[in-house]
Amino acid sequence: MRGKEKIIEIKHLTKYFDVGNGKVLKAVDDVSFDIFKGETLGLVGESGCGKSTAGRTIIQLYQATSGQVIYDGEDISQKKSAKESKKLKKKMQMIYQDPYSSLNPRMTVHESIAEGINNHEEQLSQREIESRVYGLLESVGLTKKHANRYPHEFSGGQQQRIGIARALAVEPEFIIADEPIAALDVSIQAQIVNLMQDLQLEKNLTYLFIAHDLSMVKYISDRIMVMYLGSMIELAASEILYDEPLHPYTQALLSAIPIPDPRMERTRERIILKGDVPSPINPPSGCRFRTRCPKAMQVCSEAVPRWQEVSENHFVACHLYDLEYISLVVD
Amino acid sequence: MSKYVMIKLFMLFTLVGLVLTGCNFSSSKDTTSENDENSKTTKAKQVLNMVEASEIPTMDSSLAHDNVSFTVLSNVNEGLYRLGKASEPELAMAKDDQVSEDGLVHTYTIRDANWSNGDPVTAADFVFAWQRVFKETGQYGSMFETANILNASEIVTGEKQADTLGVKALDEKTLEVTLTTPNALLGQLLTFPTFLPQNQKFVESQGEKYALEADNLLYNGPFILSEWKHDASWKYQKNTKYWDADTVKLDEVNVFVVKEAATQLNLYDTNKVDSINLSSASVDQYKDDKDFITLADSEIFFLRFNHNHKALGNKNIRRAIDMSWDKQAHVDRILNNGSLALYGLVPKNFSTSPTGKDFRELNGELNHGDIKEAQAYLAKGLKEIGQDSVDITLTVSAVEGNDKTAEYLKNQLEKNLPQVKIKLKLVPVEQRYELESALEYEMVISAWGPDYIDPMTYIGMWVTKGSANRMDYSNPKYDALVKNISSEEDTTKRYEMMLEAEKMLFEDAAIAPLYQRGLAVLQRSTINGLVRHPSGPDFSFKWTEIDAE
Amino acid sequence: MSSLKQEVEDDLFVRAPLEEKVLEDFAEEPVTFWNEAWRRLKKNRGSLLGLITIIFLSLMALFGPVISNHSFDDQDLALSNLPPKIEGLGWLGFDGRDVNGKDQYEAREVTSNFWFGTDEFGRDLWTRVWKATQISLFIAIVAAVLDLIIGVVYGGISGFFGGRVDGFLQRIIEVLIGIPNLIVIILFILILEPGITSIILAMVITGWVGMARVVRGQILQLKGQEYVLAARTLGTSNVKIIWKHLLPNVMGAIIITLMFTIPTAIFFEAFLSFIGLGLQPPLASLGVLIEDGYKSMRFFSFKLLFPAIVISAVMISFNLLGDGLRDALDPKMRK
Amino acid sequence: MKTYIAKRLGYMFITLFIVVSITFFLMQYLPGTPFTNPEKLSVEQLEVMNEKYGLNKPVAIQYLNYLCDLARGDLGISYQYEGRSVNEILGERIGPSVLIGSQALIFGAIVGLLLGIISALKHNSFLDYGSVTIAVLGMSIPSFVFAALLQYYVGVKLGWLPAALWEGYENTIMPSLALSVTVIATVARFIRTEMLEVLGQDYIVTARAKGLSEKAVVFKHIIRNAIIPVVTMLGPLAVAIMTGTLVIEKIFTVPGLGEQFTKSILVNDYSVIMGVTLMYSALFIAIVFIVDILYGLIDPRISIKGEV
Repeated sequence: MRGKEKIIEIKHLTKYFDVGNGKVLKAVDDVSFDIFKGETLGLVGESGCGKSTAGRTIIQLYQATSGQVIYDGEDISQKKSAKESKKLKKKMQMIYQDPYSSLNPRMTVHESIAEGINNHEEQLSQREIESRVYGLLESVGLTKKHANRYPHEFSGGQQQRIGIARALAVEPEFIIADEPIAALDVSIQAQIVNLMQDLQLEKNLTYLFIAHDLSMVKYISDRIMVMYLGSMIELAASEILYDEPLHPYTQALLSAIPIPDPRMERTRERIILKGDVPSPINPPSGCRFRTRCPKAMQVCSEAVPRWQEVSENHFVACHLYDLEYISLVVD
Repeated sequence: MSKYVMIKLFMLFTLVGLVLTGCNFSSSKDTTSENDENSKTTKAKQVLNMVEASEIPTMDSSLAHDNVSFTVLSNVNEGLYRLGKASEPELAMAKDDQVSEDGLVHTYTIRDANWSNGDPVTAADFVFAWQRVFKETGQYGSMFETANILNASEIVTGEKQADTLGVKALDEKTLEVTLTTPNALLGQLLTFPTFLPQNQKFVESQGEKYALEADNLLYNGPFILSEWKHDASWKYQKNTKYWDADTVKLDEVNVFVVKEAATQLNLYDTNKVDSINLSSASVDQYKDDKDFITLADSEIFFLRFNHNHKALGNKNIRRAIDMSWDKQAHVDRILNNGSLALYGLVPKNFSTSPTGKDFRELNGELNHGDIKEAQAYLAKGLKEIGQDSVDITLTVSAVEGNDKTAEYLKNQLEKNLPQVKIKLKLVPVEQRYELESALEYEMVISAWGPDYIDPMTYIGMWVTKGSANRMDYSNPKYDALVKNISSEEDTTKRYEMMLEAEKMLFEDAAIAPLYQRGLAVLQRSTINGLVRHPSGPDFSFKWTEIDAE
Repeated sequence: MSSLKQEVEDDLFVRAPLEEKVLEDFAEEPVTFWNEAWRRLKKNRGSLLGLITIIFLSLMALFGPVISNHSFDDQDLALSNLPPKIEGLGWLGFDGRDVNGKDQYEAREVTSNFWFGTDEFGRDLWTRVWKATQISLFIAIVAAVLDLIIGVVYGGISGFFGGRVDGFLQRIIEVLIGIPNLIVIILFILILEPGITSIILAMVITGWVGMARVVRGQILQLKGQEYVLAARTLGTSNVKIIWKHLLPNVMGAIIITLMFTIPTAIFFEAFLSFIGLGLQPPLASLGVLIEDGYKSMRFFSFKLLFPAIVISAVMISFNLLGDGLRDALDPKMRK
Repeated sequence: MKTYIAKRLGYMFITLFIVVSITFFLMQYLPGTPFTNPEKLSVEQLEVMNEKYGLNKPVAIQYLNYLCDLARGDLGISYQYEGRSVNEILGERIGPSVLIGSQALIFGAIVGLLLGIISALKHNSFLDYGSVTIAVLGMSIPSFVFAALLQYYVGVKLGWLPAALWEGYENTIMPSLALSVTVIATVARFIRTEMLEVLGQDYIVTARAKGLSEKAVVFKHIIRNAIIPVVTMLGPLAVAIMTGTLVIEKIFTVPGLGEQFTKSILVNDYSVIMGVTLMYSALFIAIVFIVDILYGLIDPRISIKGEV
């Protein structure tokens, strides 16, 4: 991956929601990272940690509160003319979690897939669109016989395939997959992941793969980023993250993954986190994880840990690995 | 948790409901049911149960302006005169009535009678009450004008103060009333509840509360109001201190406020009440019942024409409209409640001439023609105004089944007079009055109930610019005649003149009479001497007695 | 791809090719949403009955007055208050006898039969009942459609734009629902000239709020649906999103609400007639006829009976159909 | 929660203010005068009367005067019943309305619950169809038709209960019954649907699987969970009852608010119309408010937030 060209740069991205009464929900708080062309970046965290919000803010479904999203060297978080934003939308697409609710029940498969083509390539004739749709259907493992059917006639896996075909219809470069397999049966999950991988190779796609489950992400991702309560926790290449997780939260998450070997499973030490995830409306001071962190220190409640590269390409936000603080503690 | 909330709610609702209503239940509700059982014994219980369609609007005689108030007031109070069994005026609080030779000054001697609190009824009570009508801007201040009482007109228009009214207490028991011109009708008018006395000391002590509840009133009539539950019922009890208490037989009269005719009938059928008016819809079921009677009332219904309207300003067209429809079928089939077809202004059985004949009988049926005649008049009228056809809007309000009358009229007129098209405009009754006063109508179904028992209460309506005219009808000859009637002292001549006036009005076809209201009544045959009056109060209970069955 | 992935793939992620046979499971024809709803509706006997009744009543309202030879305003006092009589249905009570068992047709030598009897003007009640049904349905449907238009626009704007617009519009609604609508309706009718238009207007003045709330709620819910988000990321314009994604999906809720608004409007109209705020005669709605019939129900019970049966049938069938449609159209009930 | 209540109270106040204003200005357009028997009033006398009641003043002044009086809790003087204050009239009338209304609500809710529960538990049985029929008929037959039949058959033909009047407790039964028909129908239907839904829920299956007795399942799980949403219906039901009182009270001669309202609108008694409208709105708003709070208390799943 090294030295690859950045397709997207996220700088200090912040998204707050106003929940009334002057209260603010800090869904995404000062997040920065890059995604390289052709890679798959896994984004992991418990539900409610802001990973979906981050995805939606990147793709401009939400207006960022502050920060920048730079795509191909161009800041897309600024207001754009209709034409420009349309062009951008063509480059970025999204695959959704619930395959059923991501398809309009009143539209045929053909209509759903053709929608994006219609929006961006008005010059195409009906026949051309049709052949494009058939091609897309075939590339996701369906046939043109499916085109005139309605979403509810399909199984979940098939629906997700349609969702993928729809995203591919506008020939994007970058796809955000928001827990695309979470709602599917395990046997189907593999099919979809395989399909996505094949498509990635075939069409040279870049993925931001959002998931709450580390095991699946490890399989598909080149690099993995962990989020907790709207903040970044750790970012590293997947094998590094798995082998040497630094942040206590990442360690806890990893320890929860079942291991197929029963003997190892029995002897392994599980890190059980205490308490619940605090409310994002009123997050803890300092390090947001400190209320549940088995290694919490005095300093954790006082200062927000810095996001720093502790080893090559391995970023973490934790006082344990901050030399300045460690020296303070030692003193 | 939810269970507790539910139970608490339940208790709260019930409690609130009971507390709020507890006080509204009567303590003596069982009197009526006992009455049913006892009615078979030899001596009937002297209790009468009546219905009334509305609550008593006011018990203050200075303000009273409707039949319900009038009825209650004249049964619990008494003025100088009261309406007798045959609705003729008879001396009541006045023991005697001395008239000066020029007929302008009446001197009344007040009878030895007491208010229900023991105070004697004095001449000053009358002076106070009569002046109070003006001070409180009662609606019937005009009654003093009709009675020709000195300065009444000036006080109504605000030129003079109320205390200049021509009424004086010479001493405690002598009242002197001065008139501007002699008035043959004075005795008749004095039965009107506006002329009732009021005890000054009591009225003033009650302040704003006066007449609001049964306890805030004094009585000098045959009954006292012993209970008044607003909007639900009221109860009369025999006034033992009444000067003529021996005549009064009834111990108690209960009146219930029931608006729905169907409900009234149900109450009659369940023996809760003893006399009701039937709606036309129920008449067929009861017309062979022994308790069924029909009575002619003296309220008249008629078409007012806007005399400024191009077509309706034409006498012949108006006459054509009057003649073109079947009045008899209307009262027999549509109203079906004892109403009478009317071919004149003054209703039947209302006024008797000095020679003992009914006014209606003397003048006969005016403008009673057939359809052919009507069509001829219409053709003539249309030619005169130079039109082939005429569109008329008929304004009507849905009271007393007048909406039905209008439906029938529309159908009849359009069928019998093909050149006429009628559009109905149904308005609330209040709006009808307003439209009438402002002359914003073409043709309207109006009603008029008499204020006193003399044909003048109808004839006087139509003078030019009269407040009851409301249709810009103007005939100088008619105006002159009416003026002469008012000052004519010879009763025979006066009657002749009134007959003449009515004929004149119909010569002009000024209005088109529709019908004289009748009442279809269901009343227990054991009730004797329940007197109904054509004007003012509806009933007098003074002479009523319940017979044993 | 890294070697690590290859390892895991073998045991965890076996490539499972799409089974080709799934295609055979599909029905002959593509099942549209409405196909499916109709299929569900047909299974529900109650609502099917309701639908048939509504169609029947509507046909009667249109053609009933024409079948008999009488106009709804033909008066003939010689024929007044005739009891219902149908040849051959005497055993059902259509024998022309009044409460006292007297054959009025014989007594008055009337030769033609009046199926529902006549009123006091001698007008044919069959004709009047169906004419009244026509008018009542007309009032109710027009009022419901106006409610729908205002409600959809208002609720749609409120739900779609959200934020401050929604906040503002919702404040207005919050105040409006605090006003007892019947009272407002009555006051408006008193002020406007009585007639069909006034009744409709008065009912619409407060009636649209319900529809607006339903539509807003639905739009708010749908707006967050992933297919709407997907449409946005595909660059679909707002207008298209509203027309192609939101409205078709709100349609079900709108139709259901409509099915319940119509009987409510009919009921309201009847109610207004009953307290004396009805139509201009000689027009009659079911409410007017019921009010008339109520007055004479003891002796001429047929005057109350027929309009009461028709109004109940209208209410029942709309309610049944509404229930059925709710089951058929409710997305919750679908897979 | 506190801020929520405060906010809601604020809205209630605004709503009432708007109701007052709307009604006041509608009153100005009501055709006719508020004086009874104006047939006999001459133009001059009408002016005198207008002067007496301050009706000749500019509308804005009248409006301000009304608001001032209202702030002091004074609803004015009736035109129809000379000298009687609207406060007093309403005070007398609210009791009977609340009594028959709450009786109808309670009785209707209980019967409706029973019918709904039976209907759901014996789904698709004869009992179910019977209950459904009752419910559908109850919704379909106008309450005034039902009231008329009740009065005639129970009151007159059978003589079991007084046909009308307001004299004792037995007089409240028939009007309450007539009013409760809609309540029974609505509640029964609602409960039935709600229960059928609950019956299919996983936790019911679990409860049965745990070996809980059928009785326990029905009472502890099904009914409890089905009843909670009924609270939300209290608002609409209260409205239906209020609507019903307008005619039911007239038919049974109950001296309540509804009867007063229908009477007052026919004679243009401005101040009473205003008073009753205000009273109705206040009652209505209060009920909606209480229902919302209750629902928040009863259903643990719903928490009241400041957010709407």
